Amino acid sequence: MPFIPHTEEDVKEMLASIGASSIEELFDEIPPDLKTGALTCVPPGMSEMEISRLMLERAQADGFYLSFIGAGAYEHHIPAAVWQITTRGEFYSSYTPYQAEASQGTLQLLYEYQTMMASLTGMDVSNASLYDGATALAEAALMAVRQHKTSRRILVPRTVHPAYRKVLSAIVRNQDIEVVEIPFCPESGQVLLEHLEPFGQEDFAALVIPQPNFFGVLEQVDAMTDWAHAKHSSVIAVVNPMSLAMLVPPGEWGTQGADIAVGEGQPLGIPLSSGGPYFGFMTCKHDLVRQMPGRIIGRTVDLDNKPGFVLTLQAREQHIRRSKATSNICTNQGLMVTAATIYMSLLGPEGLRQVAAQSHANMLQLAEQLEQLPGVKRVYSGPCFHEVALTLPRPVNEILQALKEQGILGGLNLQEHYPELENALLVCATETKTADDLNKYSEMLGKILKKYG
Amino acid sequence: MPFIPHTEEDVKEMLASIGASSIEELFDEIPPDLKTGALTCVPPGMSEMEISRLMLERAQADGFYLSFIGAGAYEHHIPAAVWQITTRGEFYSSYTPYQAEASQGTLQLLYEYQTMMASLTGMDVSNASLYDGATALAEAALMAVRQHKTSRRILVPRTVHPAYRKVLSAIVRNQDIEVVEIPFCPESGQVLLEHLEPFGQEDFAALVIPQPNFFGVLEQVDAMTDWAHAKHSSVIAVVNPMSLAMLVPPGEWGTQGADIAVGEGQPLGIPLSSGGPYFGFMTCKHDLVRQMPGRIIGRTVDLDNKPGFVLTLQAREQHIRRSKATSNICTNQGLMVTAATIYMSLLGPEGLRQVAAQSHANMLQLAEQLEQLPGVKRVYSGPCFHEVALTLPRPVNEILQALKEQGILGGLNLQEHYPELENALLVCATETKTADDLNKYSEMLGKILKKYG
Amino acid sequence: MLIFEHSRPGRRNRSQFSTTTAEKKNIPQNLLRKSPMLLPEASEMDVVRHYTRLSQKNFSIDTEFYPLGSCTMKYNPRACNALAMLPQFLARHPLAPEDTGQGFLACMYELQEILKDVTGMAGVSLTPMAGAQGELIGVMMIRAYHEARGDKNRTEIIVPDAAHGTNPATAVMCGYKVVEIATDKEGNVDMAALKAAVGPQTAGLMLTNPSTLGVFEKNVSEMSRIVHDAGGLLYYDGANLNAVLGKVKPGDMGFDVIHINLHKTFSTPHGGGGPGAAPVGVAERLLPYLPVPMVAHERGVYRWLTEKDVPHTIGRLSAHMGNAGVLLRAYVYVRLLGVKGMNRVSEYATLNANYLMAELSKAGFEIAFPTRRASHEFIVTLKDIKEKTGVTAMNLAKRLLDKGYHAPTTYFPILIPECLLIEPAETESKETLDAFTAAMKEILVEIQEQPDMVKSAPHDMPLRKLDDVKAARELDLTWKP
Amino acid sequence: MLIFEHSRPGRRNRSQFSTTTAEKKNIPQNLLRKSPMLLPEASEMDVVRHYTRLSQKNFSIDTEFYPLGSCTMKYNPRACNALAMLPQFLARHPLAPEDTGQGFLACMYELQEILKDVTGMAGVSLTPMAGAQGELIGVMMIRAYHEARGDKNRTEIIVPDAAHGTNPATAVMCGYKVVEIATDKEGNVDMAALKAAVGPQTAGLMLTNPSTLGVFEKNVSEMSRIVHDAGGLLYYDGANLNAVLGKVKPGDMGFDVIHINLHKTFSTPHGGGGPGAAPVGVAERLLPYLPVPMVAHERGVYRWLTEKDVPHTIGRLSAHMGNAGVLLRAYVYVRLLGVKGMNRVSEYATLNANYLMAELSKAGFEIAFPTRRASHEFIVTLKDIKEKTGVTAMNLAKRLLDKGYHAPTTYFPILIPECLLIEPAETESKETLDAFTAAMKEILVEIQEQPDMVKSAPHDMPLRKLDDVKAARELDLTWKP
Ligand SMILES: Cc1ncc(COP(=O)(O)O)c(C=O)c1O
Ligand SMILES: Cc1ncc(COP(=O)(O)O)c(C=O)c1O
Repeated sequence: MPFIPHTEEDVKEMLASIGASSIEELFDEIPPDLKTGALTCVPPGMSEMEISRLMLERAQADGFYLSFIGAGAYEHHIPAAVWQITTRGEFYSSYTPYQAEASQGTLQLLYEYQTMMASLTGMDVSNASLYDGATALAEAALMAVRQHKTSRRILVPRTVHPAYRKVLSAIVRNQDIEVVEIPFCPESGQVLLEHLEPFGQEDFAALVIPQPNFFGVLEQVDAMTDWAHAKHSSVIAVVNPMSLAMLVPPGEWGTQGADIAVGEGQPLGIPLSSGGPYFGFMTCKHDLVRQMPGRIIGRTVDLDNKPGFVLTLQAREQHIRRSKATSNICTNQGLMVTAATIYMSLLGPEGLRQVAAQSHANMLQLAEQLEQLPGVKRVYSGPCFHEVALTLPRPVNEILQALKEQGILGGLNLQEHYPELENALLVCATETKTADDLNKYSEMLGKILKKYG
Repeated sequence: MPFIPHTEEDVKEMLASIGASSIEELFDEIPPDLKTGALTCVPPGMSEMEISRLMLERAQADGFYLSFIGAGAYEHHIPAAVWQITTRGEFYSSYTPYQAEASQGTLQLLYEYQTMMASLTGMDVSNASLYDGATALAEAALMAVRQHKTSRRILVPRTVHPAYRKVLSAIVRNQDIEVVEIPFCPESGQVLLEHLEPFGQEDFAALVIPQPNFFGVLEQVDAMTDWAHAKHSSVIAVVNPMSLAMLVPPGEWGTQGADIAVGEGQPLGIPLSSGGPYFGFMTCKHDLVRQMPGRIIGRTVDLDNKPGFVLTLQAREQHIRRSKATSNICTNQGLMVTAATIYMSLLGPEGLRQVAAQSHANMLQLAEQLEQLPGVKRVYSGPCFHEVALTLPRPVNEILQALKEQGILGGLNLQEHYPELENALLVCATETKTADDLNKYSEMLGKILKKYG
Repeated sequence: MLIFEHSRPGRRNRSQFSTTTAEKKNIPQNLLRKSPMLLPEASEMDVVRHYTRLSQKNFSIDTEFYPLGSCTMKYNPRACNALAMLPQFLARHPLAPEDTGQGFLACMYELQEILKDVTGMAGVSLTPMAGAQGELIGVMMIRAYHEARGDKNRTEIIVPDAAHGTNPATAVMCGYKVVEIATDKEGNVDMAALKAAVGPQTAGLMLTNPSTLGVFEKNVSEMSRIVHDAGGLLYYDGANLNAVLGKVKPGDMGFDVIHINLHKTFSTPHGGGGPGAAPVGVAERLLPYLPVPMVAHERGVYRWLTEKDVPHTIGRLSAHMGNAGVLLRAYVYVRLLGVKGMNRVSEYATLNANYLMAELSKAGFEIAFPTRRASHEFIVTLKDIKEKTGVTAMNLAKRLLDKGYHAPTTYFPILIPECLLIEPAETESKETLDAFTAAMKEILVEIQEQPDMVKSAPHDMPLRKLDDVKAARELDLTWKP
Repeated sequence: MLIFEHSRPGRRNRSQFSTTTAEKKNIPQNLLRKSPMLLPEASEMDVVRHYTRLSQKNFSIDTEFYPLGSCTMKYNPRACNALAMLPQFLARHPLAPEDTGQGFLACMYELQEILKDVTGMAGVSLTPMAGAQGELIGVMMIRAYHEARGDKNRTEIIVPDAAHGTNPATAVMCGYKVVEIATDKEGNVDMAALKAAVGPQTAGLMLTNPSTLGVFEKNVSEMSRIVHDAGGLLYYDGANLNAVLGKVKPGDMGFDVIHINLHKTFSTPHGGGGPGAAPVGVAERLLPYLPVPMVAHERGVYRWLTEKDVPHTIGRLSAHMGNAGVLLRAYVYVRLLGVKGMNRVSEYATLNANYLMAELSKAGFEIAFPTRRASHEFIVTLKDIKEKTGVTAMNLAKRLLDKGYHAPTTYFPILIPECLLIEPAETESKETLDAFTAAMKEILVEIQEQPDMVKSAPHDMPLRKLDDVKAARELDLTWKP
């Protein structure tokens, strides 16, 4: 019985103290007809040695690839210190910091995180995380609706990550909120004012603005922000936090800045890990703080006036407010935030800037090389951050398959999400890609295209 | 400049305080003619990302093999907790515990280690580690010579690990100590009394007894021990600590027990890691403690009578005794001992017994399977622990090469160390080998032998 | 000291910097950031030292007994962490082709199947990222079910007053009205109240069993009948599954949908507040609505099940498939336990709880439901003590910190005054429980002899009691240089 | 509490047990163990908790400033640890064929070449497992050299009195007589004493430069000439290489043999007492004697150099090639630093030492060699303070612990009374040095105002001063049940 310390002696003494004759007797309040038949699909236990071997074999079977897939999850170098510290038992195996005096480590770290995220996004306040970027967007929409009071419409460009739009719809439709999709310019890959105008006739609670958008293209965020604000609606920014080392932060978009910024925190030190755990971040303007979902940490003092940290504004949360809470969220993604905070601390402003700049440069370099191949061209004219949509002269899946056989994951087939985008591939290059890697990709793609003639 | 925190500002202020105009000036006491020309073979710095990629590629190039090599370094399962705790900064980045009050973590752990090793070997006391098994043997020989006072001869069977014998000779010959090699029985693979007798005519300081010996064979330790003691000499046991979970510990050999026990601690939770870092252990009878080299930890009390731990008997050591020290050893293998202590704690007596028993059983099973192949037979009749010497019908290197191509490292070619042992292979199977692994080996060897006809 | 106070302008942590300069750049000037980022400029060592020292200020399972009721703070095996963090698993992109992830997908598929068995449900989806999201997804499926049947007037979800806060919050988030029903003296749901609350407007009932009062809801079959008869569905909050793992399958109790907190019963770490994972299981009739993606195993190959395969799915609730790395940890945990180990979890969790309850009762503490068996947790109430001495449950909790124990859950469930919800979990030894009892006894004496000292606890922690009121009044949520 | 006190007979940690029973057994009864093993029977959690908590009782570089002179406690980059522990490197058997370890061997070969460059020596062997073993190997090569020339009457090794204890201990271990020579007022070797000591019986001189007194031995060229003229060889104890890395190559100073403590200058961790690694480098004439194995690179392939390739080698000093994993860490470190970073190490180590010396001097502390530059370390003496107040260097050291700083090295070198050897290392920031100076100032005030308090320090550590005398008198070296 792994992980159970009891000796036979212990069990005897404990039962004697309880006054029961067997452990089974302790379950005597469960109606006998409810007692479970045997578990039939649970295999016999393995030793740690056996499961280690199995997992190692499975991991090796999956192997490593030279990957150019982005689409919302990005490969960045993660300093070794990040996870060596994050997995220290005191961070790894503690609970949500309800007992402040016994949790100053986690609490102070979260306060530092809030500071960093607020600054990175140019906003006033931050919460301590939500599940992921997609659910953070949904929470932001709910928040905007609560704030607006009259309209339950949310405008969402089709340039927002398709999975985010799905999650958003799945969640907000329960509260009779309408998600309205906004088209985009097929030349530039951006949402232009002319696409917005028709939807501004009627009231709406918020406009969502992605930056960069799903195609890697940079939106005209200032114009969009001012347009929405002119209609007395909120602006929800969906941003890649890494890009903010290069780009104007949402808090400075247009004349007033976005009202809420959310996004996927994964680029900040979180491994790709088949999709999770990542973390959603959310920052906002000060006057929205009481509408914010999730944990928030505040600085205060102890009885001796020494500074310390506590969970605060708990009256927004389910464990206090129950059915009147701003959200049902309880457990969030604490450990990921721990990693992200250490990551941002290790990189600092200059490190983060370099990662962003190098990723951007690598994308430009790769696009340039690939565009030299016959039949390959950029789909959109808008400027890009570290991802770019390309048209290929052949069906994308065929090409991806051929690249994979050479150990390369070439990108994402855009047609899966945008039926109109035939033969379009979304390619990402971060700072992890060397000149050799880029050459390998372009050479290999060249060969494959040549083979097909 | 990685790992240097100074800003330009800092440097200016610091130089001002010192009263120097440049950092270079701080080196003004070095005669100019000694100043170094440029470093020409040191490559430019790499970022952590770059070196990570390089090392990952090199590691992958080396790959994984199904290995049946033992010969002094053994593959055992290491519980995940061992190294996750061992590499905690507080263990990893602290120094030798000179300041006891600030080092109770390491000191208590070492005291626990001493207790475990003394018990495992059946001896009274243990030091806190030596470099490795081979140097531990050399230190034991020096210790025995100091103790014996008149003789400077050490009897060492040829069944002792060849590398240990080399290290022993290299070290002790500087002090004019004679290492005398004892032959062994070519049938049983053991040292019999008849092999010892001729060497007992003359005084000797100690007899070294390996258990199991280099061929994996168990020596007749009781008879050997009593023989040496009858000649008023010490007995130095060289043991595999894992085997002691099954075998009589050195402290109980013969009527009085061995005087000193040493060995390679690697099987106790230390990864193979191309040969190091491992650690040498040494335990001995109480009356030899002041002859022991290396750190020793003792339990004592603080000013409030609370129990605590300190380095003790430091008067044996070089930092106090200088030229009169029992050894020159200073830095030892502390972190490895940390891992070994956690390993032994996680396995406990029953766990260790099981590892030993399973390794032994796997060796027997493998030997049985291999012996069924034409021309394959055991070299020695003596009982084995988890290693066995086999004769093959073909040159060993040829076979090993063929096995390697199938991903199998088949063992050690014994002829490299024993010219008389033609076509002999030393094969090890520990608890890490499954029935499938053993079958894979015997099937593959069968096929290879068949191919050669 | 904050990390920002280790920062100096111009300090560089060069091993994290690229060795080449990025030449190319093509971004319009107006989109480029001009304002500084308030990130520390610190050396690698200072960062490592800062966060290593911060970590030491936490209580955690790896360092202290942590009997936090309802939270199942059990040992998090280190192997689960190590194996989920194998480099290939970490490097795998969520959108990488299925044939480059068969090893990973095999683990996910097997975990799905094992959870089906354990819960007695017909189908399982692994996507929910925590208990509350599991609840939301569960209630969404209930809603989808009623809607698919054209049953549009079911607007209410019934929740016992002892329920965890996420239950009512979830129901509301899913567009329902919450009807709270009372608890009887024995800690069971008041059946009369339930009957009165149920009706054609009832979409479903959310139940935690064993409840957060630490007792098994004996009338669960009867409740199931009542709700089902009225056309409602039954939701099982599986946060307390640790108490009955291998003893009762929620499916057998008549539940239609369930979530399981893997970060509780399956021992994935709480991580100072997450990440968790909370797969949902459903009975036959809810199968069409399970969230995607799930994993299928066909002809020896694992593949994702998506909207195409599950056309009536409530959809996607995370960008990919939830907290994959947490699921891997849970997978390793179940394989380590195996079928026998799984059965033992609830046995020893229950043994520990009942033993500690008996010992604390003998020590003079008042048990909230003294006539009941404890499930894997139980409640001590300080109502009397507070009346006599003014010492509160919170005071006692803080004093426990001084003695090296994390406090139990306080003031939850809200209906029990001055309560401590105590859950020792199966991984703690009798010695630890005895030492905890001894500490509780000491505090009982202190309460009599020096109540003011107890009221002003903690005393031996790095900080004394923190001012929550000031924190909420004078909001200081980010550091300003 | 000791780990043994968490033990209970019959407690089982089953995830570490095999799931099958070993059937076969063939060992004679008389060889089988009958006596019990005193290993704990504890749960995995209790073991993890025990050692996690123990670890927190250590001061370490990752948690505190640790200015331990002569020990070079600098930051140990976490990447070095992570990359040396890649699973393939850990799994590689030392006797695995060379073609299955080309990646590993490439690192070793490059490290060898880099160290040759850095030291200015003609050849390097990586095998020594710590400084003291490097010394032994170095002196063995000196001996082998003289013996090969038939020069049999050289029986003495000269060692300055300031030398580290391992120097004389090593000479003796290698069969030599030790001749100690004095230090002059400026901290240099007394040249007259050296001249008097040198003769046809001189096998060699062991020198640390910069010396352990924290100053650069200015007369080193002169010394080299004297010793060489007498037919002796020069040994360089490279423990202090951090002070001159990239500034001076020991080869240029005329040394014949050198060891380098990678666990100092190359930042591999001290690990609470090791493992270290101390490659030796030699001048041309000692090349034939280098210990095996070394690594060669021929036609794109890396291979071991063994006794066959180096027939006059002094042989093997470890079963394989020393502390390979430590060497990997050092390799990663040099690649991270690169040539520029290497030069900067000594610059900033020296800057920090001289700054701290200046600040402490201004604060009123007596510097042992006030007219000299500090190398990467320097000495404060409390001689006067002790005479006036009775407060010793050890008292001050213990008081520093209370203030959250590890103490400097005390009472070494022995020739300076009441000394503190202070080495801040280049990885510490000015702020940390300033804070340390402030703490030292506070103690200076305390020494004046409350000397008894300082004498009975530490006060704020988990334990007060420990009784060393009792420890040595009433030996308690193992726990007894
Ligand atoms: C009974 C109960 N239900 C639901 C939850 C919510 O789970 P989570 O925190 O994972 O969202 C909890 C967790 O605290 C709980 O104890
Ligand atoms: C000057 C000097 N020489 C030699 C040594 C011995 O090195 P090691 O401890 O690695 O054996 C040391 C280490 O303390 C030292 O400081």
